[in-house]
Amino acid sequence: MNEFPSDNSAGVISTDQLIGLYREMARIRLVELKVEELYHLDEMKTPVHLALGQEAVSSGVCAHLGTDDRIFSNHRSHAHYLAKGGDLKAMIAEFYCKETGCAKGRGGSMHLIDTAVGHFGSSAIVGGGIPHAVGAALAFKMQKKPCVAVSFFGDAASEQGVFFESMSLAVLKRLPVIFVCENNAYSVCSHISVRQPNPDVVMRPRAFDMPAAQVDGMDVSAVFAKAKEAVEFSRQGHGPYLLECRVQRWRGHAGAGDPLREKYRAPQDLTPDWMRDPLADCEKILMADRQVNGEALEGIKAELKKEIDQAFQYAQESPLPDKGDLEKFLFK
Amino acid sequence: MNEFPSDNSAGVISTDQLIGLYREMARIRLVELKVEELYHLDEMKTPVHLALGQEAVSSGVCAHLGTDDRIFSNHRSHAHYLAKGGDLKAMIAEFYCKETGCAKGRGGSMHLIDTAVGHFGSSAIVGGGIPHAVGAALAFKMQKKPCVAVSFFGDAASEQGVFFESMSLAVLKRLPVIFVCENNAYSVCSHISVRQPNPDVVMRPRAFDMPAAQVDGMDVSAVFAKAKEAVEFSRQGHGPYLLECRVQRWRGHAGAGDPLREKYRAPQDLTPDWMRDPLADCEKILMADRQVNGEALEGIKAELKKEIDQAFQYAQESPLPDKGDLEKFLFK
Amino acid sequence: MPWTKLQIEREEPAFDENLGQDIRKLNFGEALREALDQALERDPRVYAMGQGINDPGGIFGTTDGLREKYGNERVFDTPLAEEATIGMAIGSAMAGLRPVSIHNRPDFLMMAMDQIVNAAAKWCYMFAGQVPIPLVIRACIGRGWGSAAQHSQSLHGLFTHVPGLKVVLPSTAYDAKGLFITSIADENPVIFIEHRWLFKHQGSVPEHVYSIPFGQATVKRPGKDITVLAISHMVIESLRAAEELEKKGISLEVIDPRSLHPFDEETLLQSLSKTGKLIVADVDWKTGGFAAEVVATVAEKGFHDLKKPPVRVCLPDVPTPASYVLEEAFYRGVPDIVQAAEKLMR
Amino acid sequence: MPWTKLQIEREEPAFDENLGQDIRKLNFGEALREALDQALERDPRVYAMGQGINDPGGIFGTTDGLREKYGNERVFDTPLAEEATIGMAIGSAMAGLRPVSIHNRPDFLMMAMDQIVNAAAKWCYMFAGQVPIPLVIRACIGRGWGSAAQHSQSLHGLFTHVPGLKVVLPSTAYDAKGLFITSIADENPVIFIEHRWLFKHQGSVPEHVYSIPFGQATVKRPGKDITVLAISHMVIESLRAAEELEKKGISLEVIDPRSLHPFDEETLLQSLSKTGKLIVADVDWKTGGFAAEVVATVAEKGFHDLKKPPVRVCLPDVPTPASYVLEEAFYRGVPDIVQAAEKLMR
Ligand SMILES: Cc1ncc(C[n+]2csc(CCOP(=O)(O)OP(=O)(O)O)c2C)c(N)n1
Ligand SMILES: Cc1ncc(C[n+]2csc(CCOP(=O)(O)OP(=O)(O)O)c2C)c(N)n1
Ligand SMILES: [Mg+2]
Ligand SMILES: [Mg+2]
Repeated sequence: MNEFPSDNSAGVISTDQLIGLYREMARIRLVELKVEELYHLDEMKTPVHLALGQEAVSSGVCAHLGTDDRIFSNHRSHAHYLAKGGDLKAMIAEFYCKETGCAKGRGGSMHLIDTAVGHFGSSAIVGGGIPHAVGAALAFKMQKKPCVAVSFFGDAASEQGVFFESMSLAVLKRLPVIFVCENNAYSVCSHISVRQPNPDVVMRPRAFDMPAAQVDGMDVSAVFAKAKEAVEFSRQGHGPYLLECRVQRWRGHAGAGDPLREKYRAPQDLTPDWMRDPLADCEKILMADRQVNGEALEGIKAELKKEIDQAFQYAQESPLPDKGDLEKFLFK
Repeated sequence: MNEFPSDNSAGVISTDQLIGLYREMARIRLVELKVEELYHLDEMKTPVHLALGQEAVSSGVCAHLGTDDRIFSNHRSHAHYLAKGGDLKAMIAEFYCKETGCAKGRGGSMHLIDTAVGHFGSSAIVGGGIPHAVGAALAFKMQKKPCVAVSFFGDAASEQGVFFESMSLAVLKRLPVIFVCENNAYSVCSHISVRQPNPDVVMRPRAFDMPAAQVDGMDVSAVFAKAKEAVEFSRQGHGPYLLECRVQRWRGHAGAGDPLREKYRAPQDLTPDWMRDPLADCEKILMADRQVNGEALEGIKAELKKEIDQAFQYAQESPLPDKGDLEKFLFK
Repeated sequence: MPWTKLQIEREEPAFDENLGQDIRKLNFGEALREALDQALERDPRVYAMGQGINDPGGIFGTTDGLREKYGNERVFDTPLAEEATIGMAIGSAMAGLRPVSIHNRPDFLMMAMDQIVNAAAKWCYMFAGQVPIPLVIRACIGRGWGSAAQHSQSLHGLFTHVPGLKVVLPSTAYDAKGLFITSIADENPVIFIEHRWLFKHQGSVPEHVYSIPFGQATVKRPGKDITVLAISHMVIESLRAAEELEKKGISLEVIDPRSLHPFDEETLLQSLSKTGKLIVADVDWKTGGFAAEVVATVAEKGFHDLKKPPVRVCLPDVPTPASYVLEEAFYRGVPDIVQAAEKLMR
Repeated sequence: MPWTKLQIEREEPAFDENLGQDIRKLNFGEALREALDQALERDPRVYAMGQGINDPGGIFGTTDGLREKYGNERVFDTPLAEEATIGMAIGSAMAGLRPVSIHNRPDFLMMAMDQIVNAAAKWCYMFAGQVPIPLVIRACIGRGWGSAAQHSQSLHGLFTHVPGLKVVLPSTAYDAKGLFITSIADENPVIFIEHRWLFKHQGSVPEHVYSIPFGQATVKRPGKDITVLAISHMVIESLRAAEELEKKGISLEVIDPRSLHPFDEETLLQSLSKTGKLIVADVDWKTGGFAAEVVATVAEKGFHDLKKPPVRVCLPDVPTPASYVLEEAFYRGVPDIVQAAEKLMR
């Protein structure tokens, strides 16, 4: 690992596209780092499940989705939300439990949503959100819309029966749904080896002869390329597809840092050169293979930082929900 | 179909064994026919799900099980119970809702049990009983007993998420459990083609690289031979195994006959020579290939009929539960 | 003939709400079928799915011929996968459809409890009203002929405890149609629980589409001595008991809340202020069921009207036994209501 | 530091049942750990499993070091497959083992509701007592720090409605150990629900193995004016409220039923015959929760003792909101009990 990244995607991804992916990943990265930096202040009174290390998956997949395509997310929700185009200010405001949050402070970080861009909610019940994507796909088919639905979930979610039921339904009805599994090999502190017969989630769809691919989720070009195939396949009416993205969860399950890492990580995750960095790799490729100017990339980051600072300021200054509204929103 | 059955099992099954299987199937057949014959009298006030046509599966599988091996059954429970050695009188008494029934009239036909011979209950929630077999297998492993657990279930049960969770757990923990799916292609009146992506339940374990085999469930020798492999595999500590047995449900989902058959059966099931008969085929093989005397077989049947008549008489004459005992048995 | 039907033909005497009147009558199942038919007709967003929806039986007659009329895309069979099926319904509801998810028995909904409790009931609130879930889940309580422990539970006592769900249990053909229409039109998840023994009963059912608002109880029979708050099939039992008691000079006021969530407290408390005595009759277990909620509400809000301890006529707290003699001991009906009423009048 | 822990350190002042006494004390989590340790030690049929059971955190400290002591066969991690895991536990219980199935939150049990309601609760009755299911399901109610709608439900109001389940909610370290031992020793399925905010509290816990019988309430504080039937963490809140009210001359009798099924009616009715006034304080939603059952029971059986309408201090009927200001509005505690008591004394 950690050898110099190679640009396998020359034919597949234009330089502009790669810069776009870079920008998306950098945005997620910088947001997560900022959240982590400020978390100890206890002003974001919400559990946070950082996507640090996993930025390439959301970025590479959502690059192929339009606003009318729908995604469904889980507890590790930040990257999905941002990559799908969710409003940054509203997300940070949600972390600060404010009325201006994307769920008006009712949901917190595990329950992000932005229906305007096709993000229909994050479920904190592991596996619980998967069939919702199937339902969206069913609706697309009935409504004859050329859209796809995407479910993002972790390796542990693939252990739930509802995942299999969902795949089966999707194949049966040939629905335009893509199951994206971010396999980071952990469920909280439990390694996949104590939970699953083998670590290859990509095998599960064999039960139904459903197409699937395993991809290096630390390589944004690879994710982009495979996701392109998957999305096109589904959008063209060929039915569902599963994409297993092998990723690294840089931090602990929730909160900042990974203070207990020595106590639960598998030995191979504790070696000094364990960590791979999809953003840094992308940056190297852009500069070395695509001749992009380093300053241009710095410019992107600077701009993002400004946007992020503004979002935090917005969130901090926003009003809290009104206690009198406690019972609002139970029903429509 | 319906060509003369061939004896593929010459090397695998001794004539004595085949006679044993014949006897077991005949017993199930004759019991079911008797139930059907008397059902219109409304003395058995319980739903009945006849196993007519499916006799070979239970007979072929349970032939390899000892009393300490455990089985778990579903709503179509009669054949499993009988083949595992369940007490006939207690079963018929259960149909008659009597205190002498195997569940003292609390369960009815969908909830048979005979713990003395390793039958630990039938669940009428489709799929609900599957993980119980995994639990029994876990216990065997912890208790270091050389036993196997068997779950009998239908094709529709294989659609439940819990089936997949159960397989996954069994592979993960290498448990001695055999999943026996009786695929009769129907769930009540719904054909498998409207419920599953493909009719091959045998494919489902591929998700976990779990060994599985598909077998002609209308051929008792074939079931016997494959079940032998499966049971030996599990008993030797190699983990779980799935056996898909393709069978024909001769009757409707529940009750006597199949009065609505014209209205729901797939066309291929309505042809005059659709029906195969595992018992008649076995009989032909015994007489033609194994030179067994037809009279001997008639003798077996006559003996069985006597036993069955006695069981019905016993059941009919048995006392009903006491109304005062309504609240008994809630807890132990 | 399916055994549940058999049982009903035997044990449940037909009940005609509009006996002797020369009007169009439908039975309970026909009323539900007509409601679904009209909903499918009027609103292209509505679709219906369920195990056996296209069976010759048509889910107790409630879906007969609808696939032929609306096609397989809008009326379709489903696998034995309650959890993903209801999850799919939820996802499609978010996308603007109006799913009707039909289940033979409430017992089977336990397989989908996570989707019902943690998704359907939560989405609207958790996302501050942005994504309501217009979903109807229908299921039919079984009874008799040894249905036993796993095929006879009503379980509405579970659903009424979960905020975010509306819970409806109609008792007549008229109510069934009107409430089913309301359920489909509602923007929120509705658990619609029928009772198998009601299917035989008939009454006047208007041909046009009509809607019965949730949270409006009906006085099915006015009376002055005792208020009977009766749920589902216990409405019929209570009306029969009322007839019997009338001969003995005891007058029952039978109230059917129709929806348990929302619940019409007013009609109940008003009746109580007149009678001072309460029987709650439910088809569910006693402990922790909705009947307890009714009694608690009355104890809190009708305390000074209550002249006698309220009485719950509910199922004993055991699983349903199979044997018919034990079924007889298990189920509650006319004799239990009569007995409770006589005791209250002593 | 996990966020739930953080929250508790901040918001929940430590509570010491035996303040100032020089005896061995354990906190709630340590007491549970000791009980499980001793059960595993004494009875080879006992095993424990759960997601993250071997984590550095050890399920809030309740399983720390047990794998090391008893091996991976008796203390093991489980996949995210609640349904099959609990189903497996049931099957193993039938085979003579005594599984302890541990879950972080009651919310997640909805995934296994079918196994709990249709199998665990039914097997013994349905098979006439031949196959009891000695199974303990542990889960811990979350609260605070934006746990929100899917990580903070108690849901015991669902389980208490299902015959065949025993339901236990301890409030102190002493009770936790004794009740957990009883649960493991019981031949039947027990739903054992903890509250995350109790884990900090400590009290005297004997070192030996002891068992607290189900169905025996304790009077946590004797009093004369008002009976408070409090469940789980509301016991602590009620004791604090009682201290505050004492200063105002109002005396609360705080009763902890400890097990809701079986439920000790006698202790409650006895107290009521003295006070005539009742507050039921629960950590669950109000409508259709166990508090309704308590009120209904009292209305039926303590009718003539009741001098005022009973009051339920329970959660409002909405999903848990995330924002801390809304959490403040949502949760009930000392001020609500004080207010209810003052109103009852007026
Ligand atoms: C049904 C259910 N069981 C348990 C949990 C507790 N839990 C929350 S997140 C999590 C880990 C999920 O792991 P994975 O799906 O791999 O996602 P990751 O956190 O690795 O992104 C667990 C066990 C839950 N939220 N829902
Ligand atoms: C969870 C659940 N859903 C639905 C039902 C209703 N039901 C009872 S038996 C049955 C058909 C099951 O078919 P299959 O598993 O193939 O077994 P078969 O009857 O063909 O032997 C159905 C749908 C049920 N009992 N449980
Ligand atoms: Mg993971
Ligand atoms: Mg079948």
